[in-house]
Amino acid sequence: MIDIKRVIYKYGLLALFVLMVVFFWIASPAFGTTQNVFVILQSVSVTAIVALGVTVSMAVDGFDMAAGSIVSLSVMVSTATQIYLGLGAFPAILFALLSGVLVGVFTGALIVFAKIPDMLAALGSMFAIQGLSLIITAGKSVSKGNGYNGAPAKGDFDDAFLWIGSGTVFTVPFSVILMILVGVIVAVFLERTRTGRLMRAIGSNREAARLAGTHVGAYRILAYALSGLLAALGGIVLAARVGRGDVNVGSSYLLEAISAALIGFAVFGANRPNAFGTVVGALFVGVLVNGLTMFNVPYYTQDFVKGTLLVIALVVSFSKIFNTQQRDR
Amino acid sequence: MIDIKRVIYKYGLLALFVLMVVFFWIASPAFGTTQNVFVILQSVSVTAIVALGVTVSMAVDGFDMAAGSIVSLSVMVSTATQIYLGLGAFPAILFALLSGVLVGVFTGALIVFAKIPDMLAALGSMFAIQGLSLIITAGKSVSKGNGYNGAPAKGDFDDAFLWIGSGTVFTVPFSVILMILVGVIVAVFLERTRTGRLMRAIGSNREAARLAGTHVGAYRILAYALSGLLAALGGIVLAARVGRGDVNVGSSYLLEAISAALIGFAVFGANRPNAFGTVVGALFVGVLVNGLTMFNVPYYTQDFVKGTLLVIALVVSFSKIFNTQQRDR
Amino acid sequence: KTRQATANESANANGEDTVNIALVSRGTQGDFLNQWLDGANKEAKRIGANLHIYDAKGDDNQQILDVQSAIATKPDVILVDHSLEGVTNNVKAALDAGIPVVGFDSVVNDDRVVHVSQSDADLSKLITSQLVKDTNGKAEVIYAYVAGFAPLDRRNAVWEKVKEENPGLKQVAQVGVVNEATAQQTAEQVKASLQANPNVTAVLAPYDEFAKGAAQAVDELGLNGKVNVYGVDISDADIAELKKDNSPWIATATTDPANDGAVSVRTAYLAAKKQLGDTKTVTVPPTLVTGDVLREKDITSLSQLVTAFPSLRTDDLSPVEDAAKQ
Amino acid sequence: MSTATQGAQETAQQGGVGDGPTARVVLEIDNVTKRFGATQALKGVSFRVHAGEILALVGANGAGKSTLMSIVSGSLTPTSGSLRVNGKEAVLGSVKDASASGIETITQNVDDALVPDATVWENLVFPQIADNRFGAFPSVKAMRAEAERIAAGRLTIDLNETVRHLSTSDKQQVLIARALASKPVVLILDEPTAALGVQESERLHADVRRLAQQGTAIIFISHHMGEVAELCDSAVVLRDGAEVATFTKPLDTTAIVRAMLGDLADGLQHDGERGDTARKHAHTSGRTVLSLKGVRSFRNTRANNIDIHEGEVVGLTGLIGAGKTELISQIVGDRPLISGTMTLDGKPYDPHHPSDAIRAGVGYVPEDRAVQGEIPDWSIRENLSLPDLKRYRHRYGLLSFSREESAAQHVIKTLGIVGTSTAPIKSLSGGNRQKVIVGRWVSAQSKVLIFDEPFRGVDIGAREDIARLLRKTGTALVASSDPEEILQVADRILVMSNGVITGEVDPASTTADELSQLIADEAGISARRETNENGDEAGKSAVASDEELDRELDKEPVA
Ligand SMILES: Nc1ncnc2c1ncn2[C@@H]1O[C@H](COP(=O)(O)OP(=O)(O)OP(=O)(O)O)[C@@H](O)[C@H]1O
Ligand SMILES: Nc1ncnc2c1ncn2[C@@H]1O[C@H](COP(=O)(O)OP(=O)(O)OP(=O)(O)O)[C@@H](O)[C@H]1O
Ligand SMILES: [Mg+2]
Ligand SMILES: [Mg+2]
Repeated sequence: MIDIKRVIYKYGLLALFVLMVVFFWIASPAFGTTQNVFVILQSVSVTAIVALGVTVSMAVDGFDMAAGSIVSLSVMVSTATQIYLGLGAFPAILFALLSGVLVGVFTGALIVFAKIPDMLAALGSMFAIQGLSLIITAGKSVSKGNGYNGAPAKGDFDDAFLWIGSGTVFTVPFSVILMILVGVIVAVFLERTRTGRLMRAIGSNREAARLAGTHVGAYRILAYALSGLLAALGGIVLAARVGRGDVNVGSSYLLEAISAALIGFAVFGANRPNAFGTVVGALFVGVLVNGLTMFNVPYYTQDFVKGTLLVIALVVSFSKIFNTQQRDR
Repeated sequence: MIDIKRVIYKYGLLALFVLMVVFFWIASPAFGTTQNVFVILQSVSVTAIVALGVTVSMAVDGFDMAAGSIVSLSVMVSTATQIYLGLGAFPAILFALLSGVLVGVFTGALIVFAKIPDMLAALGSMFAIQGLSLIITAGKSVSKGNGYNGAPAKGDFDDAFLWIGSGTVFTVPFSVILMILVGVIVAVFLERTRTGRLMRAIGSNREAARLAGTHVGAYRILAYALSGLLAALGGIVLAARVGRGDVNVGSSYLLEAISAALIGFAVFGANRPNAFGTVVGALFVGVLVNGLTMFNVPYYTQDFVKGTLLVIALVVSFSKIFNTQQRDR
Repeated sequence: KTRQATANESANANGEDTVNIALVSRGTQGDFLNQWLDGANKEAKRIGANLHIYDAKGDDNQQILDVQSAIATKPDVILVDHSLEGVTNNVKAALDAGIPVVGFDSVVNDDRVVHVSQSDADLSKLITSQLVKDTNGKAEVIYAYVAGFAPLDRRNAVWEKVKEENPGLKQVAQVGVVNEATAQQTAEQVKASLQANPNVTAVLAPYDEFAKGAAQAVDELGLNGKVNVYGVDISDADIAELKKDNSPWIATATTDPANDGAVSVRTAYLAAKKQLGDTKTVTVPPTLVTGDVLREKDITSLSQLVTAFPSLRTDDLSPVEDAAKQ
Repeated sequence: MSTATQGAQETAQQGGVGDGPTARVVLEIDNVTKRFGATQALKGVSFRVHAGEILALVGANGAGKSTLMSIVSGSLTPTSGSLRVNGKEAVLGSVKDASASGIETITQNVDDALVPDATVWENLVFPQIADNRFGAFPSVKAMRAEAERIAAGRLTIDLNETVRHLSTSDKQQVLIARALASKPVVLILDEPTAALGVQESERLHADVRRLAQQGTAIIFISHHMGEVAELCDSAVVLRDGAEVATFTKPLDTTAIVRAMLGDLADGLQHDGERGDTARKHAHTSGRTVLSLKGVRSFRNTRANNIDIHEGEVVGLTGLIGAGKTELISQIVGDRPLISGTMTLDGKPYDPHHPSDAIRAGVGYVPEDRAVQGEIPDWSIRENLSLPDLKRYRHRYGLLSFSREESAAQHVIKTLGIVGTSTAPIKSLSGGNRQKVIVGRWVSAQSKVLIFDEPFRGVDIGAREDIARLLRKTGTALVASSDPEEILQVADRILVMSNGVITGEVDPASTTADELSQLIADEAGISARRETNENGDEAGKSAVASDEELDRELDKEPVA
């Protein structure tokens, strides 16, 4: 009896996910094709990568609200480096990643040194960075052939850069490989390395972690730096796929990334930020949108279905069944 | 010495606010006119009302991420009631407020009964409600003369309804009066009433509140219901001002409301959700945007200035000075 | 001719008082509005008008209040863009205070307002007829549309009629998302639809963000040449997209946003000078821009675009001379 | 039900309390069971409590004492069973109803019951606010007046202080004052003296006796057998969730311990008062391991010199607030050194962060287990390995779970922790949690262990286990304000008062009472000396010059 409950608690969300996949597969022949699988994976790759960063920040009991604006910044930096400055893929990627890390360190420093509460500090960063990425291009989007503020473009997108977005390795899109790679690395990092373990200790009881010899401040800053790095990586993939630097594209990725990370709490009954759950969370939403679109469900119904399913998934994972573990209050 | 630090900590943000107002006043003659003051107050009224609701949810250590979508829902419900159903201002307001309360209760129930973590539950509500308000109108905006899905409109906006958005009482816009009223009520509620005290106790230590005989679950649901009520009120003001029901207008209010409530933490060194701080937080951003517009600062620079000032305000309030209270770690 | 002459005269008569135009914008983000604003700014400089910009960042509530703020500064004319019904009361207040009001693509119900618009119906007609021509009126079509946005709704009305008139056109799917990442998320949806409907040969995306997304989807699925994208609107980034070799986005019906801004500013200027006469509407006609021509003439930016498609420039609408010549 | 339990039932029947014919049963606990998932925490417990009776509820860590009391106080719903208060069936699972029928509880973890961001006075009246006693718009004046009434003669702390800033003992005082305010029929105290010093404990005992005389029934949970024997009229012993025996006055502590621990007790020879038979005399080589020179507890008190030699367990005792924790937190790098120098193994030792201390070989168990020790969501295994994760790194810098597991198994066996290595620490009983925190240093190669109040809430058996660990590692500094505990483990006891070490005691020739007296006396003396010396601005000038202060030290450094 209790075992069944435990099973539902641990595997409820996964089961729902599998059910959904099976349903779509049976109902629509196009859904299960290799190509469509890649389409889905590609569609969630940016969200998943950003969400994995957010997961790291959550691991230290933080919350990187600036992730979306870092995506925007990274898109602007990586495209402007190539078009406005005429530099190649390597510097573009480097600058973009660097900008993400810097923002992360900045947020972390606000939290650790200026003692500003996490969400507040990240919000401050978010606003400042959102503004900054607009200033880079004077509020315009960056596109091929158009230099800064009407000046002639100094360069073009490097093919190596665009390959990140559209290249394939043995028919698998590179962005998908990247997502899986980042997922595995973050999972191993959080679960199997000393640094990851200490970060999770900080997330659960900061004071105890400190007294057990952890440099709490440094690890918290590191967590935000990593979150910034991954958000910037997400931005690079996005820019490379689109081949264009769109203003403020990142902000809509914030909510998606948060959803993915939060749904991830429920996977395997982890009830805490975890990399595998985050990727499943991102896939969950991706599969749903893809499947519903195939059935030509209008956009406004999709949102409702998405929301309702999320709620059902959460209830299955957290309610009653969950009680067996906790004191009943 | 320490006293000066305390003073900065407690009044730093307010001082910055006053400085900013004085600066704009001196620099631009148009800034200080009664009319402009009302424009600023009106421009923050919706944000402030929604933020006050979010503040109540924060008081029980929650976080009503669904507030923005409740604003949208309320806009859709109140306009659709009049245009599609041909009913008057009173039912429109009633239904809108009711919908807000219902969503709040739903979120609260998810949290209390299904034991879903606050942010996750609110996120679920948010998605579901966002979808729902689209479905109400089949994804279309509600405007004068356009009925449901191409059918003829059954009614028009009630003048009494529109008055909420544009009416004045002794030259003071009604929405401003409403904002002040809600601010005072929420402040009194949180600080002076039994219910408010218990809510804050729950926010500080849920277990202790429970052991002292508080029905924690009921109060948490109540907090979300109130948050929903105020978000819906914000939506009504918005709909009355704009005179139409636009899809998803509310989402941008979420971030603004959160900022306002969080900046409010720093006012008077409260370091916790408080109504007065929230209103000041909303005004802070409103004044800044208004002042910068007067100086014709381009929008992409405004965002950056806004962000930077927010960060400075936070640093002044939380760093070093704050340390005198806490152990330096 | 005569009207212009009077304009010059009055400007010469009191040279110091430049015309103050309060531009109350619904939002300045996004390429269209950005370039619109660029055009407006340049034109204002050229004709010697003073442009004060209010930016509501897409918030209707803010735009309404901005009109109120603008009235307080007593400008010579108020120019609103993309405003909705809500501004009507404040616009009336402005008109009552003797300040003329010009609206670009706006919904303001007052006879005294002068409307400048890029006709959505014309845009939609132009692109759909191209679609009909290319497909001979027989094709499975994916349609990108999100209801609730006035220009899109107006463009949609034309498409509904076109479908009626051409029973051979089958709309197999409707997609579309509007948020900060519209292009990206529309791309994902179009990809899903293309998977489900392999016989589709055309995507009608009457909004450039949709069109970019659709083009990306076709590109990523490698269906170039088989599926064509028909769009509306143009920007520097759109030009880059259209111009790409083998781009699925083959044609777009558009006006030049910079020209739209310029026409609006000129109209506002004339309204301030009370030189518009009875003119209550100024409509900017659209042009069909094709990738073939862009490639042929190696066009990379909007400023060059006019050389390839001179019809985009409509100096004859509300004409005003350079400040220097005035 | 086991035969042991049945036997206990019978004892309970005959036991009763011989408090005269007036003693009336106020609380009847009837066959209460509680199951947490797979754990059967209570297996059917029944007993009665009489008006005016002080009943001790004793049992080893994890026996189910707190669980039972949570049920009685309404904060947990039992799986089965019933309660009667004053003959009336009690509503189960509601704190409010329990309180209304006259049951008040002081929880084991005081932080559970206080609102940290509220003031003392607000906390004092919270139950009354919740009970709507002040109406919908409570007047601050009325609430303050009520709080002052509750605090009168009992609380010396500032009522406007935020609870977050109070010490553990002050927090407990607040809770006790609050519970007594409602004149309860039954007052439950869950290990109330674990965090109290001698004087505070004495005061509490007096309070408890007075209440009992007024007719309140008291359920008193404690691991201190001396206290139980002295204070309580009867004792109910729980073992593994079942009631195994009931005792009445005069209480035979040896028998109680035997009942508590069962077979385990045979290994212990415990007289209930002192564990000196268990203490083995130090075989110190005389080599100094940790040496503190001119180190202060507070900025304005005099410096201390302490030497800890290889193989000796040095006890540090003194009243609450004497400055033990202040001193220790400097030794372990939690706080910067106020003055003076330290050496470890002869080398200069100057930790700026707890990690420096750990790397140098100093193992530390902080005072407040829940706040400073546990990672609540983690398993026992992960909690154990936390300070020493480097040891479990193998290929590619990844952690080896198998190594971590076997280390955990070793600790669990060594300390007799009740629980599997993967069980979350929050599912353990208080004492077992403490063992886990202590267990972090079982297999570490520490040069010296610094334990601050390691015996809080630990049962006698566990105390032995921890003491054995201390002796095995050899060199240690153990702070405790409990004379009984410190006498049991220390080879040498330093008495601290007001930040200054005022004397040294040989445990072999001292009884707990003598030590208590000494601690209290020293506190009085040093308080007087403090006022004499620092009558003017002496406090400030002392900070100005360390050397000056050291010169003032007339005595030779202690030790
Ligand atoms: N919330 C819970 N979930 C699972 N098991 C629990 C929970 N609370 C208590 N237990 C288990 O119930 C048993 C009794 O615990 P309890 O806290 O009542 O012990 P105790 O007698 O108070 O011990 P101590 O003297 O250490 O405080 C223990 O085995 C404990 O692990
Ligand atoms: N002379 C003094 N100067 C400054 N603070 C003092 C002084 N005497 C006492 N205190 C206060 O008393 C407290 C001493 O606490 P500490 O935790 O070091 O005592 P302790 O002996 O460990 O007692 P406990 O049993 O409460 O842990 C500190 O909070 C400190 O603020
Ligand atoms: Mg206990
Ligand atoms: Mg201490």
